[in-house]
Amino acid sequence: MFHIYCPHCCEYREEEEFHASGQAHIPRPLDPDACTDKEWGEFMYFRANPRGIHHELWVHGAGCRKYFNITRNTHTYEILEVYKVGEKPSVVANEAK
Amino acid sequence: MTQELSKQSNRLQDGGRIDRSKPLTFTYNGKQYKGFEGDTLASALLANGVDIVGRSFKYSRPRGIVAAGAEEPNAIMQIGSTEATQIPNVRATQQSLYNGLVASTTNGWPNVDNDLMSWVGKVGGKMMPPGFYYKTFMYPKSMWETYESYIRKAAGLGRAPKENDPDIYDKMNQHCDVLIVGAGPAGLMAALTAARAGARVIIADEQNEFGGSLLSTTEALNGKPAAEWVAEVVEELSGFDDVLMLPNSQVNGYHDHNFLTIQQHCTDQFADRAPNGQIAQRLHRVRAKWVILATGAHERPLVYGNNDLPGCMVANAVSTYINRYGVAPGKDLVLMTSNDNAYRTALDWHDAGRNVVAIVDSRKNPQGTFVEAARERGISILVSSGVIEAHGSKRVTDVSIAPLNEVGDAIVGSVVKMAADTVATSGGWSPVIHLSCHTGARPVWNDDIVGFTPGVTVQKQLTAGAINGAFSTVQVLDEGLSAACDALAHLGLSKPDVVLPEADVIEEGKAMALFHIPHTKPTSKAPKQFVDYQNDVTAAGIELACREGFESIEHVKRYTAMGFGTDQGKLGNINGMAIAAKMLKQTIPETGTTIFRPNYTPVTFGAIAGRDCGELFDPKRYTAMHAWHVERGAKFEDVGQWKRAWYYPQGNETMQEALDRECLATRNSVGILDASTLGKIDIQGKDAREFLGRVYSNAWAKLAVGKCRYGLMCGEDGMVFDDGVTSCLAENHFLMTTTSGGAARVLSWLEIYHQTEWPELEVYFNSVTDHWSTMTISGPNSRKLLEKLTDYDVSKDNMAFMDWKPMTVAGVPARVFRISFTGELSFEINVQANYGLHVWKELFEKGAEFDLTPYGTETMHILRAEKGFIIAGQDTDGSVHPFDLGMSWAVSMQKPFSFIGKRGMQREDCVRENRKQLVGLKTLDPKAVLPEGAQGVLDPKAPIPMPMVGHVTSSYWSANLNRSVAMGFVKGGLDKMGEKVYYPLADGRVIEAEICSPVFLDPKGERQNV
Amino acid sequence: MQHYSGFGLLKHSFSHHENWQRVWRNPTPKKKYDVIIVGGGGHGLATAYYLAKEFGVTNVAVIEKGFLGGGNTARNTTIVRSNYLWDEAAHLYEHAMKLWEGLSQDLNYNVMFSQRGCLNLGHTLQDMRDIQRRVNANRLNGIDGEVLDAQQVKEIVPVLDCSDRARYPVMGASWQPRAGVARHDAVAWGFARGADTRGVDLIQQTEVEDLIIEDGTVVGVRTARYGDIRADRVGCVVAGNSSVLAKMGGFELPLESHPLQALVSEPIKPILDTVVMSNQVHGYASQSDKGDLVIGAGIDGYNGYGQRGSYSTIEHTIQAIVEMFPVFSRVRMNRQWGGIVDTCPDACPIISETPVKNLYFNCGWGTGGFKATPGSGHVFAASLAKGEMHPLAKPFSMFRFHNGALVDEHGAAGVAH
Amino acid sequence: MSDVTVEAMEGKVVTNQLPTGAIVGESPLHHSDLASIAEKGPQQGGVHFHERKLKGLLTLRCTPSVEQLSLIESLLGVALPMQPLTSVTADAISVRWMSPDEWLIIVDGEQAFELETRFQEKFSGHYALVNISGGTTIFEVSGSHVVDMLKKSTPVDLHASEFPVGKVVSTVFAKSGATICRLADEKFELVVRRSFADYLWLWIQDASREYGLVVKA
Repeated sequence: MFHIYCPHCCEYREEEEFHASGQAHIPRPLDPDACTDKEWGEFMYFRANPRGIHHELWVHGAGCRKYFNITRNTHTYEILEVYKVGEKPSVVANEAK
Repeated sequence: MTQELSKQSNRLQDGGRIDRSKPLTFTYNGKQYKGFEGDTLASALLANGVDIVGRSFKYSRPRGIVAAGAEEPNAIMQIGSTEATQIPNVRATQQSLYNGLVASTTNGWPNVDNDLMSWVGKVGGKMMPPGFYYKTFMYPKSMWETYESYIRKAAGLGRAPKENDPDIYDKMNQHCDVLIVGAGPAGLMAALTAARAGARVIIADEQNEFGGSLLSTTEALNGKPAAEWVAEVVEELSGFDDVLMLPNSQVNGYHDHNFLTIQQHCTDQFADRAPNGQIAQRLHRVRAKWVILATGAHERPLVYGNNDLPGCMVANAVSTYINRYGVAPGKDLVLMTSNDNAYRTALDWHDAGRNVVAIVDSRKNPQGTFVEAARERGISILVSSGVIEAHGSKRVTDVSIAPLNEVGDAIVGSVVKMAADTVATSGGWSPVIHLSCHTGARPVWNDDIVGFTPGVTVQKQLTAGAINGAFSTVQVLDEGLSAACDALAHLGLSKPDVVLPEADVIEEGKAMALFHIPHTKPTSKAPKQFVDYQNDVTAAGIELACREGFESIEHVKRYTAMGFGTDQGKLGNINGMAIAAKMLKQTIPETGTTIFRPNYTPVTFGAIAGRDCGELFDPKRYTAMHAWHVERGAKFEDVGQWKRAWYYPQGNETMQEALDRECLATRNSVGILDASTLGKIDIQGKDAREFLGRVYSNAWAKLAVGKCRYGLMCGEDGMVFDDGVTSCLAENHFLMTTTSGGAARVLSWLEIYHQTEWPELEVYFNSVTDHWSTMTISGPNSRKLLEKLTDYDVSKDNMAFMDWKPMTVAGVPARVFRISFTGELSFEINVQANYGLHVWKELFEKGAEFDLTPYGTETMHILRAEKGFIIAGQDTDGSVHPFDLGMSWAVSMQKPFSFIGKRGMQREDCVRENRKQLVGLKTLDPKAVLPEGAQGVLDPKAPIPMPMVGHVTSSYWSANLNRSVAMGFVKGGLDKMGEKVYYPLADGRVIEAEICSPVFLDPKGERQNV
Repeated sequence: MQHYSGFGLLKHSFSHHENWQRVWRNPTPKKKYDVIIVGGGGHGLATAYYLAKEFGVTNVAVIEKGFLGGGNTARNTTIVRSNYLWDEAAHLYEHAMKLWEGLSQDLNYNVMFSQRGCLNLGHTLQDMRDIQRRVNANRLNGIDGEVLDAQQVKEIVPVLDCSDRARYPVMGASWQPRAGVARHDAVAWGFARGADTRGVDLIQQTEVEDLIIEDGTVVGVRTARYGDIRADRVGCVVAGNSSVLAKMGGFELPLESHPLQALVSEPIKPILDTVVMSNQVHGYASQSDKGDLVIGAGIDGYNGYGQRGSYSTIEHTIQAIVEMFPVFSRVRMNRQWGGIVDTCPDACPIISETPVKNLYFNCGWGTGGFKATPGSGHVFAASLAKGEMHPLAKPFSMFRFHNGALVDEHGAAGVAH
Repeated sequence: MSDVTVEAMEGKVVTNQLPTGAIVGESPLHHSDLASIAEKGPQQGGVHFHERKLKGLLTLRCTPSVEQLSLIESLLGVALPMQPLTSVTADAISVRWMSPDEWLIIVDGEQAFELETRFQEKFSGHYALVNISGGTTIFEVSGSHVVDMLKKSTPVDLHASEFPVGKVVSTVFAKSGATICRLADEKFELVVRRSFADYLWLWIQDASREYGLVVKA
């Protein structure tokens, strides 16, 4: 049961107030019509799904209804950082490969 | 009182924390017994000399009480005085005794003392090594179900009640600075420290009173009995507003980010049914800034032959029964130990005036305070020895003792037999690390204490006392203090004034690592040496598992079922690992680790469900007119959480008769539908129109103020997921409607795109679903009816189809939309919901002359199906795009912005030939109504598997058309007008239908356009 | 292979069970294999078994980072059924079902497959439409099933609350009599024993750290414990780690790994003789031969490799169970645990070639993999043996997420797995 | 006249939604007849319940500039609470922070249209003011056990140190939601949605049972 700091309400709240909305930072292609089927499929379905540090989009559904990003370790479930939409994470995984 | 005592043959004359002035009567296996307030069921049974409390599940061996707490594997009882209040599998050691308690054993026929199955166990047991069931019952194949029914009957402990639970359970959300688990010396010390510092503290303990080991110790604190110190601390703690003390409360789960669950027994420790209005159990859901685990340790029994005979117990449990409950569970004790600590049991036994036959110590040269005390009392100590076997049939009568080598793995001399009725053993202590494992931390093996201690964790968790392998009272108290100080430092609170109480200084000699006592015969041939009592797992079984190649400890556990009982291997797991390690010639940590999952002890389902059951299982959402529907006798349909009127039967009408009447009345005069559940979203901002164009598949750029338009909403994959009418209230102001079930999803959909993709668009979305009551009047007389309630000109000229107008209806300001889901002349009247019922009633007042007929969702479905209008969710399933629905008119590929769904619906598979397409289906027999969900085929004579072309999505009897109407998917259906599809039904009938336009009525739309 | 039977047990009891053979060897890997299977769970072991038994490919290694059958095979709620909606899925699961029906005898290992039937309850009109649609499709696809009304459901499961008292009263159900449950560990062990006997090397406690790829073709795997092991073909069957392995291959998969939790009650006397599942009330239950009520529900919404989820999911699940079975209110929950399920956007698996030549993936079974174990292993073995996807596997290519040919099981039927 | 519609430069429509004359609105708990429970029911208990019905509730959405802020203050008569989770309560109006660009405004029922009109006339720039009076009601709960009742219902920390008077949170309430504002040590305001009101009322009755529930007219 996560305890999540909402960057808009500026306090910790219980997980029940939030809803996970998948991987963060997947922008919609600016010109969808120029995408191949493969590119469009990758935008819609293909995900990093890492074991370890992951950036996720969450929404404070029962609270302020704002979307925001969480950097979380998907193995230990530690939340390493919370930041607003449009901001960049400061904690990122070491890309070995 | 003496009479009460005389019946309790094992009850001591004095001592213990029971109240001898409060005798209690209870029933066990149909017989009445007496105990005292302060007893557990287990201590009362022992006091009464009850030896056998169960039969083992595989071998039906008689079993007695082994322990005194949560680790007890055998004394698993069925409790309950009435059918509805039965509780299966209650551990007698954790059940407080109360007057009228009714308990019975869960296995044994005809009774637990004389179980016929034990003969099966004795004879057949040899054929039942671990995993035997994987090796047999396979032939003949058809017999497995028969074998299985016997296996099932033999398994299982207690039984569920047959009647519904009369009790209620609830939950409370708690927050604290420090949650302290365990109110023994470490926990109490920590709580006192934290409380004095002003922290918000919760301290919970599974026992009925705080104190833990101090309640059954003979040690002194500050020169007084330890229990006095406990009482002082409890008294002081209860004076703090911000300290919550929870006795009778098990902390059962430790979840991420310091979320823990505590099951508090509120009344079920003193009644099987909560007194009227009271809560039986309460589940506390705790979010703690810091957690201090002061959970103590469980003593490990030693493994030897027939160690499951009643009378074989864990040493410390014997002490607890003597010191806390005033019960000596036997007369002649043999104590086997690998450490000094357990000597206390012999001392307690001796001091209770009972006979200590011998202390059998596996070590060569035991020395220490307790050893000396035993010597002083003249107790015989046999060193370098072990009890290799207990003898007896229903209770221990004798024990065999043999000299052991230095490491305790071989017998090095001759066996002697001694008479004894009780064997207490101790192989040392296993820290209670269960909670620390729940969030994934791997325990660490500690050679010094011969046990696992908590591993590294990411949780804000501290540990204190025996859980860390600190066993002396001095050390334990000190750890409690320092854990609290650590927590306070993290919390930014300063350390208060606290002084540790003075404890006895005890010298203890080094313990020996000992688990499994060798026998003169090899383990496979020796009398059964039990490791996990509840699951009948023996040392021989573990060895066999290893021999067969199950080398990971997880495999061993799964193959033998070790640790899978209701005690979760609290006593046996370490012994089992040690036996496996020895077999595999590796160390215990190399063999693996032991992981525990929630719950620490089993938790009542009712308590986990809390009040979210029955009436409160899920919210029922009502419209403002709900009470009217109820009064009118409506049947209701669940749509999401909404209760929607489904149809309104009159008198003895069947459902179909009611529907026919509602349908005809609407098409012939006027009907009314409560459409308030439709999702409604107020959209404002200069970019509102642009936004609509992006989320709907059709065009919105030119929708004029005062106009309404239908739109389809698709996912990025191009598949339709919702639809509705959106109206232009003003240039920068729109009202969107959604399906009743899709409202929340659509609002989230708009928000996520606005907040993450297009934050530059100036637009706000606000839900107004609940704000507006929506009532649709539909039918040729709907205008006449409306005219009776408004002065506004609602003629065709002033208010055309797909217009909306503000007006006053029945004295209430309204927004009226001339839109139609029935194909009839329709007006959708929206008023502020506090006035919804008023307007609804006024409509009926004025509607009487038109025979205004309320209709429900079912009639709505029929009327729209006659017109071929889809219902998102019924005629769509997430795999169809607008073209599949024949709704290309609702897609504008020319829009400048690539709307959501456009790219998706152009993928290779979405533009291929022969996709399933929605068409009308006209049965050849007009009376035949296709079942919804029927699957169509082109050749009904084809062999199974039969190629299918699509299913029926909507199908009804149309009273208006006097025939059935249906819609469904057919592969390539839009190009197959007039062709036949066959629907082979489960009952053998085949219904033949012709593919047609889904618009069965008024294809030109003249009725709605008048 | 030592034959298992009741007679054998009797015989071995005279020698105190000292002479049972090992169920599998503990071999050191060779330098090269024809096929390496990464992942020693049920699906991987079944693949190895069928490769050896049906397709004559015995130079095979199964490389497992932990112990055999220790992943989702050890953590699932053991439901076996084949009543899927779409033809592609129905045929695949029915293929598995047919293999289940003779599996104990085929393996000479009792996997305790108990065909006690499965009810999927309907609580709303739309539920009932979906049930009709699915059962009709099943019937025409040759899969057993019928639609029951509430009264018939009550007769099969007397302890189920079918009254109007319920928040979402039971309106009916689909009923697949051939569905049931099996003993999960035994499935892995039975396949392992069968594969080992036929020469397959089962390499435990060996983690694959990388895939060795040369010129776009996989040629082996790199392990910490044994270094490089080469192979002509590599099949990855690593539920809960698929994306991690795919990353080694340099590509992404359309997967998200979620925690899926399950729980058991304490053992009680037989009370529930079938599998009961409800999507609307959201929970399912069956009773194991040992007497535990085996209970589960949906996944947690976030990605997680921690083998645990959120307590609120457990609460909702128990609420659903108590709502459906009020007499279970006083039964107690013994243990909860979590698995890692790789979920696909269309709730169907991926059995597929990949962008890397000779590298194959079998993954994305989501919450429903156990029931497919023999079928999945069989079609994957056929594909690996021939280097060409088995016809039943073809619709489950990972590339369907490019062209849009999804097999949308949850979109259509919304059946809990 | 009630048909008044104001359409301003901003291209938005504002309509008076209240009838004139004798038509009485029916709050979401109208059917529960709280008045007679208040009269005939228990007068002593640890939790007190009162439906503050038929108020004017509006959602204000905007990201105000400094100028807009002062304009809003002049329109509302109170300054907009800009700090997260804060509120302003005055005699005629109270304002609850809901999100960085959202506030809940509570006024007397008949004031809503007036306020909407004022905004429509005076305010410029991107904003939305949405009347949600019909879709919302207010429960006022108080008493010596009110915190215990709330602890059964919502996961937020209600301890005075974390949840002082004036704080406002939108959160989970049982299986629905509520906007909770602490009005006094033992008094809270719950703003809830109409369609969930009956469920929440049932829930509160149940959660209060052990403490005794007093309904206030």
